[in-house]
Amino acid sequence: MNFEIPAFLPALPEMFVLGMACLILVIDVFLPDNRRDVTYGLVQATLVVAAGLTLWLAGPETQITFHGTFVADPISDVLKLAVYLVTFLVFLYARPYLMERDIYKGEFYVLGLFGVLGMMVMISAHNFLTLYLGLELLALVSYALVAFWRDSARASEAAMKYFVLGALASGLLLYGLSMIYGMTGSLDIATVAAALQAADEGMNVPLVFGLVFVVVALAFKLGAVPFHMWVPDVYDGAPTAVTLFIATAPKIAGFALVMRLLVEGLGPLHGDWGDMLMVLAVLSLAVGNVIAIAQTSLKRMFAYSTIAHVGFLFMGILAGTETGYASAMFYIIVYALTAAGGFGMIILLSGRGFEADQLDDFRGLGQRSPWFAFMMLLLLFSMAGVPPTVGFFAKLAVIQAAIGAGHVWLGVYAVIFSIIGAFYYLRVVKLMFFDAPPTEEQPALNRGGAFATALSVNGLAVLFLGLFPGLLLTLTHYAVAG
Amino acid sequence: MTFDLILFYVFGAILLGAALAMISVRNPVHAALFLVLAFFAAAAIWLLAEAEFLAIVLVLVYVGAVMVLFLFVVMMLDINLARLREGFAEFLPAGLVVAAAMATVLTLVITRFIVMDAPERADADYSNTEALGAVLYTEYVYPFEIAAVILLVAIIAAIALTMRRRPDTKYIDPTRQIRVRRQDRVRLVSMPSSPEASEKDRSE
Amino acid sequence: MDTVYLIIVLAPLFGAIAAGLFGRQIGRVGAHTVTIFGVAVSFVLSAVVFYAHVFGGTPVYNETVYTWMVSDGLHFEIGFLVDNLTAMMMLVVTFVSLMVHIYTIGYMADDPGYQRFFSYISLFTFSMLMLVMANNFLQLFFGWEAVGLVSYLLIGFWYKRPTAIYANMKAFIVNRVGDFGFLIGIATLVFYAGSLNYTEVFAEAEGIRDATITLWPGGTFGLLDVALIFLFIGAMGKSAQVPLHVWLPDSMEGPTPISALIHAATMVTAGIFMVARMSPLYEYSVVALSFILVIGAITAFFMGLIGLVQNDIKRVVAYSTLSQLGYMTVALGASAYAAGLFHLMTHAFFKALLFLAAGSVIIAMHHLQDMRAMGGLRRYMPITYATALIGSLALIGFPFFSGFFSKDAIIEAVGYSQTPGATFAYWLVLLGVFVTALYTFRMFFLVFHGEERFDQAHKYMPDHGDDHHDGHEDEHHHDHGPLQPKESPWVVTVPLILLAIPSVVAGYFIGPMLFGNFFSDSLFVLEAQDVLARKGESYTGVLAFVLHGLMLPAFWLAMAGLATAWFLYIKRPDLPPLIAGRLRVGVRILEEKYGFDTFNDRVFAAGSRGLGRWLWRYGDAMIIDGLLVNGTARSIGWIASHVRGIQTGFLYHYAFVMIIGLLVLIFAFVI
Amino acid sequence: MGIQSEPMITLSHYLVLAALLFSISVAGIFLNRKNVIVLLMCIELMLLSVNINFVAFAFFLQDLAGQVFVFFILTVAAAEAAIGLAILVLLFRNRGTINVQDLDAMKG
Amino acid sequence: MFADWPILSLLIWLPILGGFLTLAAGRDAPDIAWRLGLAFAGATFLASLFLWIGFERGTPEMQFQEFTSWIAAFNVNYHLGVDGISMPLILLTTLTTVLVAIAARDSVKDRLAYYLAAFLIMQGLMIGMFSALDAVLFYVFFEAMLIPMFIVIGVWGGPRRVYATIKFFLYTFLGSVFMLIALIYMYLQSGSFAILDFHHLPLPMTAQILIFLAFLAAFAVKIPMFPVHTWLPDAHVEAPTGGSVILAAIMLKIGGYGFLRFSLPITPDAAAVLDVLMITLSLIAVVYIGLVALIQSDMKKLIAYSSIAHMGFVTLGFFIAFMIFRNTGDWDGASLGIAGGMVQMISHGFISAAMFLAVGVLYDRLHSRNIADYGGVVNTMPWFAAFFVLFAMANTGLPGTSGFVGEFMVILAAFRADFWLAFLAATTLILAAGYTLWLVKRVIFGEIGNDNVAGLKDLTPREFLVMGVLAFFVLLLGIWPAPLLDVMNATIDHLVAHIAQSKLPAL
Repeated sequence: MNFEIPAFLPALPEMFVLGMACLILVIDVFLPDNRRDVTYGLVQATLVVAAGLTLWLAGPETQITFHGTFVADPISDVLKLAVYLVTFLVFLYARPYLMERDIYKGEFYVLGLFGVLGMMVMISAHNFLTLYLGLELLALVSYALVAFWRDSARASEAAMKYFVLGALASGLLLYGLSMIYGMTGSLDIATVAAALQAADEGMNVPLVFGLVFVVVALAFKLGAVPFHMWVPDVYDGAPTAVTLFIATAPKIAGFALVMRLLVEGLGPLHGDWGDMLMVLAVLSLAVGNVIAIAQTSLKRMFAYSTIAHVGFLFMGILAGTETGYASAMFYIIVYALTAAGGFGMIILLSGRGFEADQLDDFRGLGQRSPWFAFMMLLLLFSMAGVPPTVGFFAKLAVIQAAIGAGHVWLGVYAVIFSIIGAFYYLRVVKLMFFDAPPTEEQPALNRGGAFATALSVNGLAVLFLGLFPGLLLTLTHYAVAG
Repeated sequence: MTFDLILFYVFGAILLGAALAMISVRNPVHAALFLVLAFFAAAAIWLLAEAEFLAIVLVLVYVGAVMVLFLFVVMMLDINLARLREGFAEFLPAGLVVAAAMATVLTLVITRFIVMDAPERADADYSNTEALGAVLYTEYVYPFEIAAVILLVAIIAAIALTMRRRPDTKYIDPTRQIRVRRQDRVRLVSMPSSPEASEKDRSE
Repeated sequence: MDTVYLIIVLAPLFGAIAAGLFGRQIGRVGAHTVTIFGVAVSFVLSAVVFYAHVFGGTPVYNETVYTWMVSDGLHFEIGFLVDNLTAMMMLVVTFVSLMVHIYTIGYMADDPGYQRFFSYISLFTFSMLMLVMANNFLQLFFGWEAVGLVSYLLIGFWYKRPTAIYANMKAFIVNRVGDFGFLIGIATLVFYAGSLNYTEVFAEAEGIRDATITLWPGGTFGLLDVALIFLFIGAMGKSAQVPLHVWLPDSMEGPTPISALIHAATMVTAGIFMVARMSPLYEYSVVALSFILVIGAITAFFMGLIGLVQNDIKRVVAYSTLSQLGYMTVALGASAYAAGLFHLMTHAFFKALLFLAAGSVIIAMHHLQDMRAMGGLRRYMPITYATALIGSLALIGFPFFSGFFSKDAIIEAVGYSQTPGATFAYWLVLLGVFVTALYTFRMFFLVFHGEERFDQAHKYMPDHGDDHHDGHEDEHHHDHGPLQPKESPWVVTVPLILLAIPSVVAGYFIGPMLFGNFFSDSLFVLEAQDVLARKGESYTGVLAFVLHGLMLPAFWLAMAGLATAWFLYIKRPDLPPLIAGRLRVGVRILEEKYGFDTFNDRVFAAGSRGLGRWLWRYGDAMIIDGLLVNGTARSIGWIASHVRGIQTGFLYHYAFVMIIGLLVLIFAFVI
Repeated sequence: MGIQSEPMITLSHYLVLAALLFSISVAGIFLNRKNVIVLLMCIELMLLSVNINFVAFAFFLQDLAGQVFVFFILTVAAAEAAIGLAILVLLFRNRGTINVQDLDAMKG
Repeated sequence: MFADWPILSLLIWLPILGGFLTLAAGRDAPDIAWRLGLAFAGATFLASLFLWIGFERGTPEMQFQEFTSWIAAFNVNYHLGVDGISMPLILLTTLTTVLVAIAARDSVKDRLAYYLAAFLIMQGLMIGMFSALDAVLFYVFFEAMLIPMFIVIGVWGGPRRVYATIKFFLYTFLGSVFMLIALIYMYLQSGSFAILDFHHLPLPMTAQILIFLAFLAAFAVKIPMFPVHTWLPDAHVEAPTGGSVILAAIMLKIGGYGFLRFSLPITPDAAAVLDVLMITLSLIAVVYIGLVALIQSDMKKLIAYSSIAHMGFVTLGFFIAFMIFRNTGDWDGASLGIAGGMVQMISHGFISAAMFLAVGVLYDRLHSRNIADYGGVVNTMPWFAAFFVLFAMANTGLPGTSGFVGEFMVILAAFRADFWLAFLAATTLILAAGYTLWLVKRVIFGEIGNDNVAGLKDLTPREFLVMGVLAFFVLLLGIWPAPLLDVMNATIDHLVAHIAQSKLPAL
């Protein structure tokens, strides 16, 4: 038995986050209720330092350590940074919401931090085992967070649904992984890929059989039709702060999951999973966009729009080219950022005992607060994919990837449904700008300077990235190529 | 027909029977007990596959801990069993068809396409526990740590979700008592002498 | 020389702008001074140009003023072509215009739109000059439309009157129908000649006489035939030939001076001028000439008939104008372009005279126009009476008056003509002479002779009697008490006198104009079709011409018409109602003007509106918007509201769907 | 390895057993409309079936990784059970019921 | 001498900057907002004059080019430049925006700063769109300007503004996404998003036809062509005056511009195959829409329909080229038609702007666009009536006004293609006269229709100025169009030479 001490350095951010999470957990226990800001500050500081560490360690080379269970490469660096950034915003936006509902507790942030850790593990996984554990870590955190507002019956119901279906999906994933493990004899991603390259024809059927389960599980995690059913209910039922959390950063991790599992691990089966993703993309685009029209709740509408966005994401991935992966990565980062802003807006408008998650709650925002209405406008147009917001370039990139892979019809199909999508985003814009504010008293839109700044930066970033999409695009291309 | 195979069929039958019973009985306590039975049967089958350590863990962890937890919760929640007996049949046909289809498809694929030769039986002095232990803290140290975190999260989550202060408990927070200020307790109200003055006051 | 031409054209424009934009600043006197000055300058210079060309032997001027634009190698230019024809037209236009300007001072004396009116008529003079002086189709079309615009503005001058603004719209749109053809004609010529310039197009004429154009499979036509008939459709609009004549009678809603200027003397003759100008082309198309001949003859006769039953003094003159335009057209159709132009000139004078005389009467009758309330006016307004008599005699072609020469020439030319349809035309124009004399003197006798019927004025006062002039609300006096007609002021009578002179003497130019080489530079007639040359062979002088004329049926028909009028309206004024009673159907047809207006209203106006409404309601609103646009939106909404039903909220459904999805994927990809 | 002279436990035996167990657990999830707890049990059953797969593969491949995976799955399953039950308790407190059919506050 | 300055960038970003400044400075101070907005609009206009002065006539080359890498990953560049087609449209844009800004003072009472900001930003975007030589850049501007327009109609519009503005947005969006697909496809073929590269990209027939249809979807909606025109009447009716003006004067031109910049040069063979379709749709626009316009009872709707009919001439002029070649064997007349379409676009920019401003003047006073609510306006507003009649006459295509030039050229060119084309096209002479004059008759002339009309006040000096400027250009262009043609001729001749070459790949 020759055991060598693994290189710990590449995993420094993970270790740091884990250590800080434990430390904060302890500190929080000793903090009085009115000093919760300390926890909050520490958590945000952790994210910032982790980002610093990731940046410091970032490099073009691929480092595999912990006996092949961990990998640090450009794509992981970029995705992790995106996760930090988005989570930072999420925590910031969540704060006033939690305060107003008396659930401003350390556990939220500690669990959130563990969730970030789970995402980091997923992003850096180089083994099915780590991938699964990271996924479960994130999933368990998510279940717990959805139920976190203990007095909300809707939240616990949503948590229950989420939990049962999530566990079912995990089971499917495991079943699929077991098949692939059985056929390739390894859990290590690189080894699996190599084995698949060498696999003979006879192994194909059981491999694809396992692959179906894996794809279904991935589709579930990302919320693609027909494995999307949990998305609206959970988004709707969870407290907005939690919806904010589960709707944003985990999507980035989900993308990492796809990259590690399908692209790096099962790349040789691209022909099969590409087609499966196409089926899912086609369904997601249609169902997500169409049902979103019928929604009256903004959170549910965003939920369905997420489903549609996943369709676009899959378009990039199924192309199976480097450009496709890069554009999908671009898409998902942009989406996470935009969605964070969108849910942040809901929190902005909500107040004590007032959720502001209905479309009607946005009526007349243009008069109540032109600036934030403008921010929301940018966010919505970005989701709809209207230039000059970055959402346009995201769509451009994935459609281009799909067309580049020869799926012109898919591009046409996608843009037709994006028009239907544009309709419901426009409806929100219409409510904000063209309708008068509701007559009854509305909570003041004062969430503190940091909140306002962050939301503004969030909104303007959508515009800025739209004006200069080259920065992020180059980065994602670099990440995927590296 | 080897002895192994007979054992496999016996425990396999018990496993499937227990599983079927679990999903069909109406009393959740019975269901939990059937699940325990299923776990036992599975443990026996694992023994046949030379996973001794895991078989024991299964019994210890699941039967000893998890299932007890289930039973505990079932009893704690005091569920109205009468209501739970209502309607089961309407969805049954479709459900059964799908389940059967699934079982068929899975079985077909497995039996037709997956064939492996039986491995050599391990030596008598082979210790499954030792072998697992050897890799668990070396090659799999990273997953192991993560698993630990998962358990920690489960603890935190369970506590955060279920532990709560009884609303009727009266307790005192000395720090808040100390920090109290005069104006928090006493509000000086100037009583107006005329209604106009009161109007004015209010507007201020 | 081009400076002179520019001044001729621009002086009225300057007056128009000054009076139009700064009317309030310069006041009434300022307005008429500046415009009259402008037109006077034009007139004097036109006279100089006329002299220079006709007597001075100045060569034909054909130059470009500026290049409007160049595209695709095609030069669009603004330029002048001045030859004898142009010079004559310039002289006529500026002279009549000047007369009308002066006359207007009196006629519009207390109209609040005084400055505006002067601006318009000056603008008209400018436009008309642009038209006649054009050396290319672009400018021709510009002038063509510009005179139409001014006509539109002037007919609707009293914009409060519903009839006026109806009439002006009608005039414009009917003219647009003509212009539609005109534009197509131009396009055809430009297509084949590759140029817009007259001379360049004319140069191609011989070359393209055999060119054909296929309009539909099997429908191959001579190119020139098609082009020229379309061009003539333009002329039909502007010169009010059947069936595009319907606007002209209605245009009498405008103030009388412009009826004289635009709707009698100048603008309506633009079509005649145009065809004459295009004679190098028309000569090569017998089909087009024949078409012109027939249309002109129909107009000449049938429009004259309508004049018999009109009671509005201006409308009688208007129908007479229609009829006379028909004569000119007939002349063109018979290749007797010079005769047509000659009649154009004489007609310009005597018809302007008649209109202005009618206007004078109208002034005296306080803007009453119905002849049934007139009578015996000769005692009150001798100058008007005398000039009107001159005008009437000229109109019916009484010997020694100008109309005699021009009309006789036309009739005889048609008689000589070999163009298909000439015989038909000949009989119509011949009979037309009788009709002309009858309606002319019917009017003359009703107005100036017989008993005074002023007491019936209130019966024939139009409903909007008070609205003729804005701000006349204080002049209600003419509603009560008997009318006391009196002679018009000098600004009215002087133009009458000045117009009466050429109405008499203009006929003596027949020698050079018809049989000399006056138009030799401008007109082109194929030898075979040169009817005037044949007529000219026997021409020995004015006197001989008159004597010869006395022996022709036309003269006797005119005399017969005059006599009939005298008998019916002086001798036996009780007869006409009886005759009308006997011939009720005929009268009714004439009063309905053969139903053109009704037909147009019911079929074209109502039809296109109905079609538009139908297209809008079913095309735009129902199919495109309702079905395709909103229908799509609605059906997506409908689908959405139903599809969301699959999201039942039940966990087991969700799980079920997932498993189904899984199985489907397995079936699709594994098995 | 030659021809098997007598029937032995083959890989298929294990896998088919697992597959049947998997199907039963799935059926349990969508057939059960009354009690959420049974759903949680079904999930445990499903994980068990997956574990059988891994154990079988590990045995036939003579590779410990499969068993290690099972070890971790058991760990996670325990944690999952804890959280699932916690949510269940919370749900019962809030709604007074754990009837699956009653969980339809959000739909559409 | 100006060729080296980044004048196009200035024209794009100055108004956008101005828009935000106006927004920031004038939120609660309409006076400041107006002065600031006007200053920026004016400055942009003055700057755009340098384009006119510095433009080198007689060459089809792109001028005032600017080139910077923008998105390296997709080979997308910030590439600007103008030729004889785009330059006049930019000038039209800058001028119109100034007029809209002036007119806004009288007609916009609510949130003036936002209004002006929207228009300034829109202006920058439109100029960007006209000068973009990179397809993605073009598309970004093309789409982005929907946003301010969407808001302008939605916020300041009439009672059915929401329906109208969403219809407007979705319609246009629907069209443009197909274009996006086509652009991406061509990028994948050529490896670049440069429009000028697209012009030289050989494409097989099927691809050409599909690309042509994709572009058609985008530009037909924009211009708009039958049967995708129904958004326009709704948008116009509901839009505030300024919105209508920009919509009619410039946004519609984008469709025409797109045909010239994309459809014709990129897919000439497809255009040659599908020209009958285009011509048919154009003629339907002229005749069908002309008839529909006749019966409108809403002034803005009537003018909107008239716009569609006039745009029919534009598309007719553009697409007869191929038919001319088929029927006569040479390309004589092709550039006449295209130039005619261009002139028609510019002219319609002035005329429709003027018409909508005129309706706006009435609307500001009586708050009705219903023809029946007016009558006899000339009695109380003589100056207004004079302008109105002038613009109405221009709308009917009276020679001497700009409206005539383009129609005349197109009809002449159409005749080269086919007699009946010219015949049907020329019916506009009658139809346009019909609906326009009937409008004039019912609104302007007649007795004072009601007490409201009796109380009307004539034009304010500001309104007078706006109308006067437009009248000046309408007449100038009608009397002397040569300067405009001089600018365009080289480019259009080059375009015709280009489309005469087949782009099918050699076998």
